[in-house]
Amino acid sequence: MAYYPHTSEEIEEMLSSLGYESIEELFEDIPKEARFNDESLLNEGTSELEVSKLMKELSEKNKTVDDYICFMGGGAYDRYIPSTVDHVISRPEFYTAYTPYQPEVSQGTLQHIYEYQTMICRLTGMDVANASMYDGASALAEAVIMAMNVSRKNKIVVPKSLNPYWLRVVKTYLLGSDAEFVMVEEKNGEIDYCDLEDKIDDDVAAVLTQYPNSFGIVENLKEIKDKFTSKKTMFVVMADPIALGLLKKPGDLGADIVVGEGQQLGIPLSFGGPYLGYFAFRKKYVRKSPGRIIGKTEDKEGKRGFVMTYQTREQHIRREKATSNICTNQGLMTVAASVYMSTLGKQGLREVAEQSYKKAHYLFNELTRIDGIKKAYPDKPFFDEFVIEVNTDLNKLKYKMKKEGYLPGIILKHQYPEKDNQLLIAVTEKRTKEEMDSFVSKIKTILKG
Amino acid sequence: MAYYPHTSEEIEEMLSSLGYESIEELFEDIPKEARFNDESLLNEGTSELEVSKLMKELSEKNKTVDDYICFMGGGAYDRYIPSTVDHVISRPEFYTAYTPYQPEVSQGTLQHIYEYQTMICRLTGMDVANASMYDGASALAEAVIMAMNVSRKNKIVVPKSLNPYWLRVVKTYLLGSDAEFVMVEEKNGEIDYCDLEDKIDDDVAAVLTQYPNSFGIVENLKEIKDKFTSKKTMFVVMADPIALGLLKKPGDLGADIVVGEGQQLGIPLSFGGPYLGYFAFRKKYVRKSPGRIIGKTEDKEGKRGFVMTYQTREQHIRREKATSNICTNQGLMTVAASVYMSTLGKQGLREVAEQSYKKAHYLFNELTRIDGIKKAYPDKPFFDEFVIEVNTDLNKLKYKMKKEGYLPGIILKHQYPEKDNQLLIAVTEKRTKEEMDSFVSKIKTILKG
Amino acid sequence: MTELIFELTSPGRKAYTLPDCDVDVDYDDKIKDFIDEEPVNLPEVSEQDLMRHYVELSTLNFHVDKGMYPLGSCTMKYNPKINEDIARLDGFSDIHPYSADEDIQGLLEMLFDFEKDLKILTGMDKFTFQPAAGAHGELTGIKIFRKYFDNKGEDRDKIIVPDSAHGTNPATASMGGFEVITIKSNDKGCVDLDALRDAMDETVAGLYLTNPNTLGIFEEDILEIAKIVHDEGGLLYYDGANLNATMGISRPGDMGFDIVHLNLHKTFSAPHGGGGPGSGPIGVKDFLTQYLPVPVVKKDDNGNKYKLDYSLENTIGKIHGFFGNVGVVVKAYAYTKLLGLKGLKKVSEMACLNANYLKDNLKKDYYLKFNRLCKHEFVLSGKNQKAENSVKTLDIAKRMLDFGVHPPTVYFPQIVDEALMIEPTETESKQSLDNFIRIMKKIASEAKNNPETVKKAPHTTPVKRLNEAKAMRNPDLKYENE
Amino acid sequence: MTELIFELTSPGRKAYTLPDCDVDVDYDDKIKDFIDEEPVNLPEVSEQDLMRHYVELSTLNFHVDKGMYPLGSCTMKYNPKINEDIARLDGFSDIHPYSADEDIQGLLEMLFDFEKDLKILTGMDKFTFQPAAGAHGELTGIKIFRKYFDNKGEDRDKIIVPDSAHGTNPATASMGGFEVITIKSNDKGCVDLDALRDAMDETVAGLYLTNPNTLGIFEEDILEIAKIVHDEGGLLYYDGANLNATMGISRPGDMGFDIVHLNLHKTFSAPHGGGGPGSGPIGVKDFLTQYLPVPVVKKDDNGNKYKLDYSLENTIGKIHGFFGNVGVVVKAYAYTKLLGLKGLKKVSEMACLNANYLKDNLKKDYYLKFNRLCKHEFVLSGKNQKAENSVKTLDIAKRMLDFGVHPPTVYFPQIVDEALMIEPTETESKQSLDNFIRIMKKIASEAKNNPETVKKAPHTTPVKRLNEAKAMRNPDLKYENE
Repeated sequence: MAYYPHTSEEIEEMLSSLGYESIEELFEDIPKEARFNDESLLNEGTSELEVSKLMKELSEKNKTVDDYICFMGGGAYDRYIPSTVDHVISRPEFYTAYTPYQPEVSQGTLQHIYEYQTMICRLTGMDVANASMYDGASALAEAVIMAMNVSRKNKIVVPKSLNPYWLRVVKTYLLGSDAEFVMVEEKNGEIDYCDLEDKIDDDVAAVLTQYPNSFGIVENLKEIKDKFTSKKTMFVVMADPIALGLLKKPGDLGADIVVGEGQQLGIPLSFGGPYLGYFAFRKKYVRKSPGRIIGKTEDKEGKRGFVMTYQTREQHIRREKATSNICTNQGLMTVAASVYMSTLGKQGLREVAEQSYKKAHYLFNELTRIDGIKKAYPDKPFFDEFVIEVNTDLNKLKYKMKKEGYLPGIILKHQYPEKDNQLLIAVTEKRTKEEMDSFVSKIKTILKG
Repeated sequence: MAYYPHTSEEIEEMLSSLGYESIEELFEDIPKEARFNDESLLNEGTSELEVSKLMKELSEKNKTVDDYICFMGGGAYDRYIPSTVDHVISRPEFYTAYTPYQPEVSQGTLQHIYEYQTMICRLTGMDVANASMYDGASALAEAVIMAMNVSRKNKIVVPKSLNPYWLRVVKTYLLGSDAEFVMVEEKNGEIDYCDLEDKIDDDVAAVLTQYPNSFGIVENLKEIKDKFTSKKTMFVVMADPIALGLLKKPGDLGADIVVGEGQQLGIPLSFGGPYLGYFAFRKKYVRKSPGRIIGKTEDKEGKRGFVMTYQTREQHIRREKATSNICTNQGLMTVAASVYMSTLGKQGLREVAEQSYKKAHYLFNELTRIDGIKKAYPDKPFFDEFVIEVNTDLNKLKYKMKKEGYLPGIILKHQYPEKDNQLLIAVTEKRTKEEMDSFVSKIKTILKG
Repeated sequence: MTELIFELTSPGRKAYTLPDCDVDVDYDDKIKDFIDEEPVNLPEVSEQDLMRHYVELSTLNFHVDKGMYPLGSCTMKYNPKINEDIARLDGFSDIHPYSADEDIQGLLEMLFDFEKDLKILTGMDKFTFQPAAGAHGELTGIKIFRKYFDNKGEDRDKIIVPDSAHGTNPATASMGGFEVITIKSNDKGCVDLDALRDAMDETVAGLYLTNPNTLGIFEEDILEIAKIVHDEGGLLYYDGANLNATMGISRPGDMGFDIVHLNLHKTFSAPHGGGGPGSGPIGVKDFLTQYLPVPVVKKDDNGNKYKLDYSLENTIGKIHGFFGNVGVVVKAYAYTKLLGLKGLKKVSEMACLNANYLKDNLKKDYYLKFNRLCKHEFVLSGKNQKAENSVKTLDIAKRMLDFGVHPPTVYFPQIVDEALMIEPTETESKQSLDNFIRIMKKIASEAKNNPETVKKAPHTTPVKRLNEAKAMRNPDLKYENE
Repeated sequence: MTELIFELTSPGRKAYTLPDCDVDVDYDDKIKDFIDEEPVNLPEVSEQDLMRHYVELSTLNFHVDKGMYPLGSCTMKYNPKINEDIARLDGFSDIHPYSADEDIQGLLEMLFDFEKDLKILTGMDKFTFQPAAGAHGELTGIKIFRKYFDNKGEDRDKIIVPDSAHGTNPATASMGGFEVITIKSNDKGCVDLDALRDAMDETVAGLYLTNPNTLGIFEEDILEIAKIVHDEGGLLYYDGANLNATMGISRPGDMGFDIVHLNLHKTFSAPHGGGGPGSGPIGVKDFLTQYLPVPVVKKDDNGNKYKLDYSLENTIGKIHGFFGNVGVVVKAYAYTKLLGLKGLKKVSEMACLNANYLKDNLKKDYYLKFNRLCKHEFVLSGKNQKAENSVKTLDIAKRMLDFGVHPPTVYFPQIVDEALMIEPTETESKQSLDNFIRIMKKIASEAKNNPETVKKAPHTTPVKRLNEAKAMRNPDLKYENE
């Protein structure tokens, strides 16, 4: 398929109006040595019908969360997405638009982001949210950079109970900076408070905490915050947005920056992207924040309208003085998240969170009754993801469970080499009792022999 | 899911503003004896997630033309639908709109139908097209009624080579009228000209012809028209719209009314509906035509605009003087057809028709080389559907071929009890040589053993 | 002014691709004479031009996702998005109509189950899903009337239709070869029993009725009406356009109706598509099941499999080329599962609440001929505005366009002068109703104080008031500039 | 004025349903203290209200399916509809990111095959699809710079960026901990070789460049530029924003670039989504493959299966929480298959033809600083209009909105006063280009004859010119009326 519309007559006509005889003349400024000449390497196009077929075939070589009953989480979750979401984001008015550089003809995008910012603030308990970052991990990285800029310090305190993959992204972002990462030990599945006290001092730019953490356990933010020795130290919380439907807001517990992975807000799994990173913080830091922010204003006739604001921070103005080079957001994904949050609304998000909690605890109870399975962190509160310790080779168990049609969870050893036999299991509102019961009975059978 | 938005407080408030205390009071005008009281019969609703699951399960119990390689036609065809079609018809601006009663806010629907009418006229070679009928069969029935009204005669001449299912619809439509159906024999797969001459006389309201006919054979419209004895007799042609991409237009060969099944114009198979019946005719009959017609006009500032015209014919005005009770069209399906015709365009429709012709003839040649298969109507021209005679039990053959993954065609005996061992096979542009070759080789194997 | 797609054409431009033809076949001599040398003169545009064109056209439309659409008798309720997704599942959209029963078990199961729900909802005994619209259902019904009496050897050639009936009713009767007898409504807006008794005799096939009627008034004497018709051997036909008023509250079957049609695109939330496709299944009482069009869905003898049954003894035949607008039925079924029959009852309750709320709030501003409890709709009149300031109902309707709501059905039913037939449906929120009330009041006030503003409306639409007379006088029904 | 969704809220209203909770579990004591008593104060609306709200918002946007969008450096080409369908196939959209390799063979095959095409197209040796946007690709690149030189034990702390560069380039350099050295362009609009030679030494890590540059001019001395940088041990980074100009004609790899990023949402037709998601894969020369972020896609040893490989020796680590915006990559891949690399070459030819055609037709009306052959874009200046009638480029841009086309990128690149950076892309038809020319000429004439009309523009948009200063002065960044 060619999406260039010109007929050969039109090409002819346009060229001759320019005084050229051939298309080649348009490229005569390119030195011969820099020209590409091996036409034989260029393959032919294919018809839409054939490409559809090809792509369908490729897609069918992948196994989806419809093929498996999914108990896998670890930052990406198989949740129910209301039908409204795709009906909104498949409107070309949203998906084919660009960055709202011309606010007069971009009020749809701008007002929507203002609403999105509001919802994120309400979710997190923060004052300001930006228009989103690439994903949760990059949002966390940008939060660390922002914390360093605000505090003018360089020590970053990270509990081991924070997702190691995401931490790895943070470290990549900080390559070449003077950031110094200080790890805090884990104890019983949560941050080790003694170690935290040891590691924290007045030189700390930021303390990071995942909420719930990478074992599903709800960290005690208030207690962590209490260990801070300097007012300049920023408390950066990376929070699960569905958990925030039930749990106290990080903003009410002392967080200065709250970020998170927004996939759960109506975005399909899509092998990890596109997702969105939400990014919220206290008002006083607004001039240090990365990304774009939309603000309310009025037009010259006094009518309400919205614009990109704090534009001096936009990279295309600041250039080398910028502290972040991000110049997009995950625009369309924020539409998805807004439609999700508006569809579920106040009651619905609570209900999703409640059902996830209840179902996870049901499964936890059932599983940990099985011989050979025990609670990894029995006395800690968790939300909808938990760790069990299984007295078996987890790789084999996983293989067998997949054959039975289940994605049984994440083997923690891959992220935490010291954690043998631990399986991280996520339960969302989509899972039914029936699915969980048969999951339990299959595991039981396999463990028996 | 409830799509009624009122909260119980709002219901309360509204009721009390009306002076009522309960919803029941709104129904106190309904006599007790006419009330429904057995609440126990009323089932509960289900969540969106569960209904999605249920419907997906039901849908997966059906076998589609993706599960089979389809050589079945008979009026509904497995054709390539360009991606543009669904992207247009899934816009709520089109699908949630109503009949364009208020033209000032319905120019999208109205202009589109004007364009659709133009395309249908160009396709058929007629002067006027209406905004569409329910499907091809009902369009044919309405054409017969219109012919009777125009000619003030009641004899309808129908060749046996016209799809018997569709004829059955025509007859149902004419139940209670004084229409008299006169059948013309078939000879060698096409209309029997001698019999036609015998049956035609000055009392004939209409001669019907399918183009190509129900055996896939291209009837000679000109020759048929030459047999007409009265100028008042209407020549009603039911034409395959894809064949019209290649064949001469019925309008150029003497047709007075051209109708057809529009499914092939970008509409999915959907087990037979929603499709659309297109309906076109010569200008002089415009006041006798059923359905709605859109006309161009201007607004009071002289700007071009479109309106429903010949509204006196709309049933809601004519009431008992109406000759048709149709008061909708297949609105959204005409959008699909227009987008299809615009996407393929002048060259594309020709190419679809050409490829269909060529592939059908390729398969015809390959199949009729097999021992035990012969050409049913060897000396007749066909377009993309043809009949073979197979020396076997067709029901068994069909069963075996389906197990191999093919829908091998339609057994003609169901429609034509006198036609033993005849299989009607359709080939569209979607079929590949590879598919056809393996189809041939599978049939060969089955016939051998 | 939006260009016509033909005006965007540039010869040779393409929006399509097709696979290369992989067989090497030429036209044979038999076909050559039939081939048209010139391809059909369809548009030639790029995909981008095409999408921009249709997107632009779409923006010129009013639609349910834009605002309130209180068209009386049309039930322009919200069309749930999930239905659109479901109808597009391959397993529904990609089935060939001549598929064998064993290949469409899911579909048949759905039809069978839907029929069960509809039977409970209507009190009827058997359904067919073949009619492609309400009027198509009516047509099916009238053919059953015809065949039924023919079979009984009774020569009945008349149908009674109230003067408040939908226009399709008399049109349908006439398509069935019946003479139409119109009977007047009484001063309560209902069927006049005496007039009915006078009209009803052994030459009358039956009565077409909708209940609540087009005034939104429930025919309180429905049982007596049914008795009058049945006593003379006639049949009672229920026009389902107004079913949204009484689901789970009063069933046509219990009222005495023998045949009913439903409008899945009204009551059951399938979208209207700019005028179609609809779906108008009909249900009949037991004694008429043998007259239904074929095929019907059955469970086979051992109750495991579903099949299409063509064996109805007195079938009127086929009414659709295939089996009706199945894709529309899928949406209506999903909707019914979502709400449940309980939810449908609530639908009717809310629809009636909304209508009465509007009526009560507007009756001071517009003349209300029948000031009584209404069901899902009611009819106001602009006759005072016309008399006092020469502001016609059409003007009022056009003025509404300026405020972003669609006007009601106007000039219908014909028994109310300058009628405004208002059906808010249950999906409008109280805020939306209050907004509508505000607009109607504002227009009533404008009609008094600034009538020219109303008479010249609309002012803000993509085109201004269109010259319909010109369209009739100089018919331009297709683009000629080839 | 469109209401905010919070203003539509009515407490207790719902647009959702969920299955009933089918387990009977209570909150345990451990969690109780952590539970927030009050649910999050999200909107409470009906599905109808919600859809109307977002549909209305959508209609306030300009977008590619509405009209021409000639934003320089943004490549706002048509987004084929088929791509949207493909990306929504379950087999792509419903895969968990932690799926095992054997469960994602189709996806990995696609990435592997796409990489093959991109390697041919760019002349690079290895790609990663992890960066989620162009700037993210740049960031990945700068980290590779950093790690590469750290590994070599070279202490280079500067990056050279031309004054015509995209703003992301210096921002990125600074995020890599490098000091930015800006070098001036010469009078042909290209890198000044002497300035480059002066700046380049063993403390410089390399040069960020786009070619053609932001003036749309091909850097004719590219080979010499590469030599200068490489001779001093530096690396050459290619900003792929302008790749749409030279596909199949000149490859960054052949020009001497060591790292390139591509913008799949520009060059490869994935939609921009109102600001994202994008996808910015980067490709490197062989000697840098060990520095790429992990994982990369490989075929396993016997060549039958695909796998994700985490074993890169000097990897900079991970740059995305998972594996990048795979859903965007799917669209770009489908596009590449549709056109083939041959078609992509034609894309560049047509993009350059369109740009030159516009340039030639507008250079009399607007000042053209660099009057020479351009590639896919060119930069005009409104400085004459400003000087003569105080009509600023911003005014011209706003006036364009009244004519239904989106303005070009304005005030960039900064080396042209009152810049208008115009990139028509290949998907605009000649009619569309001619229409754009007509509009630009009309505005030029208005600027002379009726400057106030231009200065007060826009006149026809949903809102008029907005007060950006107020937004800064009184920041209102969320709806407070809880």
